[in-house]
Amino acid sequence: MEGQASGTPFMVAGYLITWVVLVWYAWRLERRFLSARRVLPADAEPPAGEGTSENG
Amino acid sequence: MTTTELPRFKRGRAPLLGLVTLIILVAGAMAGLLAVPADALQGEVQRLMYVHVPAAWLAMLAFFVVFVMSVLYLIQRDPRWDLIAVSSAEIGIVFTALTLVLGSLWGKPTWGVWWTWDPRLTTTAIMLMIYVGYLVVRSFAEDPEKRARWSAIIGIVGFVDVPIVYLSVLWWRTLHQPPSSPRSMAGEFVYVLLLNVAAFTFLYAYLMVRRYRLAVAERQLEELRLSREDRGGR
Amino acid sequence: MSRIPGGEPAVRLEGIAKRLGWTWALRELDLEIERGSSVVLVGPNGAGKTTLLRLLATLLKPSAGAGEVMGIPLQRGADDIRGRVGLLSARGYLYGDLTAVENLQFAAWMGGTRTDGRSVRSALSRVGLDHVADRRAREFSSGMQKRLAFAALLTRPLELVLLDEPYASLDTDGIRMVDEFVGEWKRDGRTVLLATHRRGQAVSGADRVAVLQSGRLRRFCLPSELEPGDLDPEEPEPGRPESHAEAARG
Amino acid sequence: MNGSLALRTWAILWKDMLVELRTKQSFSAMVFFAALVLFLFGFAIGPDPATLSRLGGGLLWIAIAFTGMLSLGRTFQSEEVAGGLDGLRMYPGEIRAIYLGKLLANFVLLILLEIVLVPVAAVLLQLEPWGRFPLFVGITLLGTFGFSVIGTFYASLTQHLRARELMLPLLLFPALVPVFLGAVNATTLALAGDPLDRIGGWVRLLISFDVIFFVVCVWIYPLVLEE
Repeated sequence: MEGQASGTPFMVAGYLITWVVLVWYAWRLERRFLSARRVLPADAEPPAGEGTSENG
Repeated sequence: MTTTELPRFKRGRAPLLGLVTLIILVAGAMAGLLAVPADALQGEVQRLMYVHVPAAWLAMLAFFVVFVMSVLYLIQRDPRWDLIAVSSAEIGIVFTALTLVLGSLWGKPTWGVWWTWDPRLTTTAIMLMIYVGYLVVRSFAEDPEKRARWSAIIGIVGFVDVPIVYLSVLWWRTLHQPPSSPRSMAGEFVYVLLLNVAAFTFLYAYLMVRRYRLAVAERQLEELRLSREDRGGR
Repeated sequence: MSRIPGGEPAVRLEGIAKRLGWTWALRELDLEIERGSSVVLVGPNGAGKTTLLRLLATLLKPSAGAGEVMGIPLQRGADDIRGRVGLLSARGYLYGDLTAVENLQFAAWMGGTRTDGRSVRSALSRVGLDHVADRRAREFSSGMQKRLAFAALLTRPLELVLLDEPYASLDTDGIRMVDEFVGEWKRDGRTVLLATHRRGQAVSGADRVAVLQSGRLRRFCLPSELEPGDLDPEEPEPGRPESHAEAARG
Repeated sequence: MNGSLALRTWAILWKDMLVELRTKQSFSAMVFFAALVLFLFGFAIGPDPATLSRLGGGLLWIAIAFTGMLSLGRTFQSEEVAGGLDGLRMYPGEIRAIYLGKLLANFVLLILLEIVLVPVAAVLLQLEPWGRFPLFVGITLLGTFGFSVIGTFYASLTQHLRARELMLPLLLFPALVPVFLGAVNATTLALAGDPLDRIGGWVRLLISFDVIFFVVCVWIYPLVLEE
């Protein structure tokens, strides 16, 4: 097949994209979590009045 | 009363899991890139299989988890199942999209086209649309209970639909030309592929832990904001 | 009516709470209503009157707590409860493109009675609408629509009648009609729960008055035992008003 | 109890058909819209009769799907005008009657649409459905039923969402792929005379889809309307 020579860049691109997506997604999860955490009080109480759960 | 009792996250074992995942991932990539020879027919591009197939596997696993969690949620109505489901759906969408891109990159040099109406490819694309619908519905529903219930229903109906979609596209294709499929492989190729599948399974576990933590935090945030509005608003 | 056995109360609620969207429309509500009695439910807008009626009609599932209607548990027996309970909603649920007769025919069928036109027309004449039986509901005034919604209740055999703001948009004749129906239902041994924010006439005729405020039962007593503050709570609503909760349902 | 389920299903069908009959213009508008879609296809594809009749089955089903989408959105909006679905939910017995009634109403309405649309399509696209007419009718019924089963379900699910006009097609069209493929291919084969006798597989696909989704949707429906 003519793929022998011309296929390599596609392969490299595939691996690169995979790793970029992985790192990007993991990093984004971390960022989103940290920014949510910053707004939450240190140990967020559940909203008043709705204290503890009954059905687990 | 019945609000979410959501877990608090302390410094857990997630970093360890992350480290293990990273090691296996790197090992898998090295094995795929260096340890095995290039395919006799397709050449270097065939190495894409070691990421393409595991990514597809991860996506299927993620959507299966969405299905199971949706059923569990509808039976038990525990908000945690809903948060696990949405976490899994989002990860599944990321990896479905990745699978499609990788398939496209693989398809161009081997088939000569970026896209072909191959049953697997087509079904994957439709699956992506189904679960994007799942996420979009969630963004349009404000009531957390309804959001959870409606998306759980979509998670179930969508999952039932996927095999039927696959079957229908398969039939549709066989009418025109036989579906293309990877040739059977032997020996070392299989081991390397299995190693990469294992790596992506670990990756799924790690991302789920992180995404679920985020889902809980966002949910707490939402609850907090609205209860403040409730008290202070009027 | 002999077909209604004595024994358990018409309504029994224990620790009922209902969350609509992000607000608690009902909180820790305990309530027991005897069979064959009439209860008037009062309270400002947003106190949870409509939510309570919808919950008793099994249109809402309680978020917490337990309850029985006619001895049937709310959680499991919803399909049966709906066979014994009728709700007159402020919204009417009438189809403008259908005539009065057709609206009633539909209500009767949906209630499970294979009715002929005769019983439908007799229900219409009881609410004083027989002269417009074949006109479309769209052309009716709001008072006439209210009467038509009342007639829909009459097509079904009911043990508990829930009336949400039945007096709204009715003329004096209509108001008298409502009171007569309530009296008649009571004589038949049925239970009536009537929510209104107009006090006066309805309250004094009732067996019991339930005062709701912010989703809690503030008082449940004889009409004579009401205290001045009960009907006119001065303090503003801490919870979000019901209109918001209703909007959030969407 | 089953008798009353049938009675209430019938009541909803009767009521919706009566409302439809009273507001004739909406049905005419539907027919007109479907014909318009066919016309646009004609312009897009060009006047070559061979091409038109080869694509005829697909075009016909696209027109049906688009028009059906619009009418699905209306089924539950009419309840909203009357005061909301509580008006149907407050009656005794199983909630499923609402789904069954609305499903049948949508199905009947679409069939009525198709009765008008098929002759129009036959003329505009130069189709010849008359050769194997019973088969053609059977396929159309199966496809329309599948469309109604899942369409009614998702219309009910999305009716309280913001942006429901957008959400309904977004959920519906991916889920519809099997019905669409089955109906289009079976119809095309039926129109072409099916020389290789391949139509059976598509008909079986349509039947399986209809049965599976009918069961799933009926079973799960009470959860959709819960409050």
